[in-house]
Amino acid sequence: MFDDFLLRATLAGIGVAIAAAPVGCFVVWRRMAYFGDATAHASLMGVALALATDLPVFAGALVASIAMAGAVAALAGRQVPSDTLLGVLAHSALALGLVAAALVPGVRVDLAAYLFGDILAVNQWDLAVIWGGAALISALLAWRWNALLTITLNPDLAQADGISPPRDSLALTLALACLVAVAIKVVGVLLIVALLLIPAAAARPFAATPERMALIAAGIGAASAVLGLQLSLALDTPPGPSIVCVAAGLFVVSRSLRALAP
Amino acid sequence: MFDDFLLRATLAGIGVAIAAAPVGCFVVWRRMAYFGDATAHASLMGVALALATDLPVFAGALVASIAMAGAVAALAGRQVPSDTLLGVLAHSALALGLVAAALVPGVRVDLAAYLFGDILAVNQWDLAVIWGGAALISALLAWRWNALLTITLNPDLAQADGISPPRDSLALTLALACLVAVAIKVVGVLLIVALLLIPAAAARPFAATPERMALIAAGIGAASAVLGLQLSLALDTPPGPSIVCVAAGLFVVSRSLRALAP
Amino acid sequence: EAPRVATDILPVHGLVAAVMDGVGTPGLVIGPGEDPHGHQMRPSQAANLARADLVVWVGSGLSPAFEKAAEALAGDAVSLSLSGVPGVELLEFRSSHGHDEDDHADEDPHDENDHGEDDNDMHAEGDADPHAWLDPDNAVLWSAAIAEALAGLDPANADRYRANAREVQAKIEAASTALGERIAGLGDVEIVAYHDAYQYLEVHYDFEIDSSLIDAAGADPGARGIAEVSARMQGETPVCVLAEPGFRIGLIDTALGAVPYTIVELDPLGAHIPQGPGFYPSLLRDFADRLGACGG
Amino acid sequence: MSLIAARNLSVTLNGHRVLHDVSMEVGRGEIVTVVGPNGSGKSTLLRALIGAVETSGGVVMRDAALRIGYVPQKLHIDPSLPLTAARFVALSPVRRGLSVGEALDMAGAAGLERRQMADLSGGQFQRILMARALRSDPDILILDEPTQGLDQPGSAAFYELLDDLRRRLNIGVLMVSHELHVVMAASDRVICLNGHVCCAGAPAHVATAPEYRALFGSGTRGALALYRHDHDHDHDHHHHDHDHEPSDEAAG
Amino acid sequence: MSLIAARNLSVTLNGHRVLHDVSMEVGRGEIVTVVGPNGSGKSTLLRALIGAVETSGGVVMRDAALRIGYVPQKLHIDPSLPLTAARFVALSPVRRGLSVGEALDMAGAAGLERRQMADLSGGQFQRILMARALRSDPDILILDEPTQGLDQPGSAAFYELLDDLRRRLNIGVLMVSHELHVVMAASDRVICLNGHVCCAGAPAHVATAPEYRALFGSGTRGALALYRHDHDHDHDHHHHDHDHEPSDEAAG
Ligand SMILES: Nc1ncnc2c1ncn2[C@@H]1O[C@H](COP(=O)(O)OP(=O)(O)OP(=O)(O)O)[C@@H](O)[C@H]1O
Ligand SMILES: Nc1ncnc2c1ncn2[C@@H]1O[C@H](COP(=O)(O)OP(=O)(O)OP(=O)(O)O)[C@@H](O)[C@H]1O
Ligand SMILES: [Mg+2]
Ligand SMILES: [Mg+2]
Ligand SMILES: [Zn+2]
Repeated sequence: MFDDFLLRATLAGIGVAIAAAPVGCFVVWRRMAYFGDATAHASLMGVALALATDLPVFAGALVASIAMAGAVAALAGRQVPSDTLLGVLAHSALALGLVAAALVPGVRVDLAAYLFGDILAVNQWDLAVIWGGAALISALLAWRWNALLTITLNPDLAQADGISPPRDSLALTLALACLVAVAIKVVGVLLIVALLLIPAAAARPFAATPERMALIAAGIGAASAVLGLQLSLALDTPPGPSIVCVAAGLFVVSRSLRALAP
Repeated sequence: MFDDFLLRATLAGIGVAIAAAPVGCFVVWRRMAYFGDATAHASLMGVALALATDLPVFAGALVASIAMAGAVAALAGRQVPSDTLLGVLAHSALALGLVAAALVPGVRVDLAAYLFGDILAVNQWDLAVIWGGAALISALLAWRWNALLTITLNPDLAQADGISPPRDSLALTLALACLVAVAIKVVGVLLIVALLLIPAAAARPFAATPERMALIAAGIGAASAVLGLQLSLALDTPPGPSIVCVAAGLFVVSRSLRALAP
Repeated sequence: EAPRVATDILPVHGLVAAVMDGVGTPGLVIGPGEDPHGHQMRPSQAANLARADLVVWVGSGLSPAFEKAAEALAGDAVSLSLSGVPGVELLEFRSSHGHDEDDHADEDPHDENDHGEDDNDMHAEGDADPHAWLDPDNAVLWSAAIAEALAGLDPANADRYRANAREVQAKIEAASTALGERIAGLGDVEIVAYHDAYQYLEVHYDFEIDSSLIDAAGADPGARGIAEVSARMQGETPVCVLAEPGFRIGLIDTALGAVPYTIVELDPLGAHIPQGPGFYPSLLRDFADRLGACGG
Repeated sequence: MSLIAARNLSVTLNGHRVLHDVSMEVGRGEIVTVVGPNGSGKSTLLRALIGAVETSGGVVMRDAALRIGYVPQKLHIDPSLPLTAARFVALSPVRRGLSVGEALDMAGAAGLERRQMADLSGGQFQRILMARALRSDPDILILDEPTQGLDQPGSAAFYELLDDLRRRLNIGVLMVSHELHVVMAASDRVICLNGHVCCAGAPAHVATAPEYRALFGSGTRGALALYRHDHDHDHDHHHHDHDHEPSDEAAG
Repeated sequence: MSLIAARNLSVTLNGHRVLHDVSMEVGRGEIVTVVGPNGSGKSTLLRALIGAVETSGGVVMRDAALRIGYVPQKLHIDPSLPLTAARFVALSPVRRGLSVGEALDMAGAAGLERRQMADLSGGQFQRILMARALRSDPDILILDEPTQGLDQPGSAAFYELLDDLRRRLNIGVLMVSHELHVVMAASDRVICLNGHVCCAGAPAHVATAPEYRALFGSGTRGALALYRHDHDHDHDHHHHDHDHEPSDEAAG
């Protein structure tokens, strides 16, 4: 039996996986594994503030995510590696959100909704947002691909090529923030972070070039979405975690394959 | 009024800050910012399994943390950077825990208890565990300090010095796992991860040597604990997040001071 | 001088306040809108516990944070665990996950808004469902036990406590009768719990909730669970969804999108009800008012 | 007109005055070599010219459309990024210019196309960096110790290649090198740097300048000559006391 | 007896057979230099000797208590780790031996004590690496292109230092270098490597061996000589075609 909601969930999962794959590769290369969590926590704080000030909730989340991207760009430096910086920001944002929630009565910070999202509850409009967003982000990345790769390799080389490292890095970070902010609402932070990291990590041993890595990651991500939802259907397990489990399984398979055949 | 429980909380906070500082420096240098979260999620899964199999809960958490440390050591490699690997493991463990909870009746995964802990509810026994653990970990690190630094710099140099990189790395990872597993139970993962990362990051600009960085980080962490609890008392905000907010404030101050006086 | 009492959640606080009416006011540790499961103690709440002579609480299983804090901070105080009161009828967690059976379980101590999946203490199998305050019979027993505990600490006011207890018991019976009539009058309606926290209500008032979305462990339903609920709800009868504040409408839409339904917001902890001696009867009347909307 | 020029350039890094009042320029078809002791600011000068380092005074003048082929002194490529040598060379933003294969060929790196950058040996890596610089169809090559790690035939081929490029394509070359003996023979102009410009001009002129001799001793073939002749002397010379001085001066 | 030795060593990296059937040894008071084209496995041999690379055949023999002073070809120090030069030198595990100041002095790096490793110039960094190797009171120095990035006086001082150490302290030295002209003068024995050992022995013997000439041409002063003399020739030589061959062979 293939219900409508399952079809929509599958399409949403594939869309997120495809958008997440190239971005996820940059996340891996640039040591930004924490970015998803940091954005999620910032948007939690944004939601709390939006509730306190009667602004629309989604606007609050988006503004907070963009502020987080700005903070990452502003604070990045040689001395504090990006994973540390993101960890600091993620936990600070969460703590601020919790303190704010305690100070402003009536504001509740709902971690759970942000953690797990609701991929089974995706509607047509969500689907349009996901696929539209995926197309936009893919186009942006395709356009600046070589520049972003060069910056990732070495900012001096980029500078000599006439690329501005701060500007392009900021563009990438903003794209990432928007992707995460939109996706969190739909599929939850657990699923989006997992779909950024795990397929890219699983693809690495089989890729000789950056482009190949992004393509293989997209394939692994899409396969995880399809198989994970089938698993959820078969065992009646929660869909987001089921998808992540399939992706984790594929990661283990990839590592083992590589270990066997050097 | 200075209640007993506040005194105990302050002592616990200082103890955790002091144990966390040198370990946190290694976490920053070795790109292991995610380690705390990964361990927390693994121990969640461990608790779920312990309940399902009627084993003692704390044993389950500890075994899972150690298994996580083992997985990190086994899967670490040149191609998958440690922040990505930890991100993959953290989210996979969480997803597995959630799927397991759905499959094994009667098992629930309690994120909240692990996130926040309760520093105000610390008792004498907890204090003894924290200070004992802090002393143990500090002693271990002091003993292997040069070896661990050399491995962090470059495994080949370490090898030439007669140090075994895998063995000492594993020791460090295990120490970290134990610290996190114990501290999570007492003060929660938010606070322990924050006290690992934020003081170390705030100390970096003022440190010329690794030792100095660990010392300054310990000072910043202890100050955050003391001031954060006073803040919590003054505003009646939750204590863990208040401590983290103070630490985040000190981080911002450190970055600004550095930016002003080059 | 009245004994200093600390209580965990609003309904318990309401019962103690009723018993102490005219003598003193109890303290409340887990305030309105706070989640007993993921609760973080604040200094004022810790101080509340630290100074208590008597701690009245639902019992282990509801809030691990409260349990640990009470142990560490109020070790010298008398502890009254309500689930241990003799005669209290405790229900087992219902452990089946089948959404097509009536016993879609609620094994977690749900209570107030939003304990979707973030409330998730580890329950071993066989634990009692701590939502026991949703059975008015239990509330009646508890008010007597509270009066006795207070009388032991404060013999001077013993009679006052016992009289207050009898007074609130009468009010509870009245409100309960009204709620029972309202439930009996619901007629031909399918009831779906967004997250089933109402086992005690079902047993006490002898009605059935047909399905629930968020499963026994408080985890999201799987794809199969949703498909099954949606397959069940294709009949002619109107559907009524009981949901705590903070529910996610998307989940309900996905499962029930094809059939018309009404949502009734029901907060088992009564965060919106004024604190004080009249709390518990008000909670039952609030249920009655809201369930009325189910009738369609 | 010059391709790239600096006027009264000063650079301060982390509180250290690394360069002060440096003026220089490179024109089309010219090979200009910067020499100077370790820590004298040669790499910093090159990085300032490409805009990778903030200057604290003076100006860098260059055409906005100037295409630069840059070979840095150090480059760390992270193994998490899969990157074949061919893909790395193809990364350069220029569409016309050499094909990847031609560029690899010229740099003596044919056959390494499909190897991962992170697996290459030091000399192989250096050749790929050079191939990337060549492939971008540059107006000027800016090369920081481009022959480090190259074997001797590779090094010889490299200098011939430079000479050839300069003649055939009329491009400018700005290079840092410690191989004084080769530099003096292969450059059109030499700039001797030690935080400031000590002396500059034709190789023959620089080689006889007292400032140059104070830094490198007499004779253009430093190390070899010294080694050969001092070999059996006593060892009370003061070369290393002398040669780290510039870094102290810069630090002061 | 030899300090360290390899017998029939083979190494395969990532599916590439990098070394096969390599035997060699270094004794006390001996300076042994490994030469060979880029990608011929020199660095891999050194890393196999210190135990940093898994071997696929053969054995490495060394005393368990052997103290090694190692200078790698490349070292990337992350700026998140605060580390002064003095602290880096002091990291070495040996208690007796030189003081940090003495070691820095010997390596020509006096005055750099308080500088951060991540801020150093290429040549300054190289001197600090050397100082660290010296400070560990080594029985043997294993140096991978130790003069890369050094200025010429620094390079000359380095070779004198080696000669001095070997004589005074009777330590062994195993070194990789592309400076063939200096190598031939400064080494006791030369090993010419190209995946396997092409030829080995006294410098004079190796310099005339046909295998060596096939790799490096005739004359011990390769680059300079070639440059000087080929300068005005046509450019149809095949040096670079030749010199990357070993990497292909290793890849095969
Ligand atoms: N990790 C690796 N995986 C695959 N191949 C490798 C790896 N490391 C080195 N190689 C290859 O092994 C060969 C020998 O490398 P090595 O670094 O030992 O050369 P080398 O003689 O030191 O060269 P150079 O003079 O350029 O430093 C090269 O072809 C190199 O590409
Ligand atoms: N980021 C930095 N912070 C502080 N000082 C720096 C920094 N980068 C370089 N320096 C210092 O500036 C001086 C010049 O460095 P630079 O790398 O330009 O020297 P160089 O002439 O290229 O030396 P080498 O021949 O060793 O490569 C050195 O003393 C170096 O220590
Ligand atoms: Mg330089
Ligand atoms: Mg090498
Ligand atoms: Zn609950």
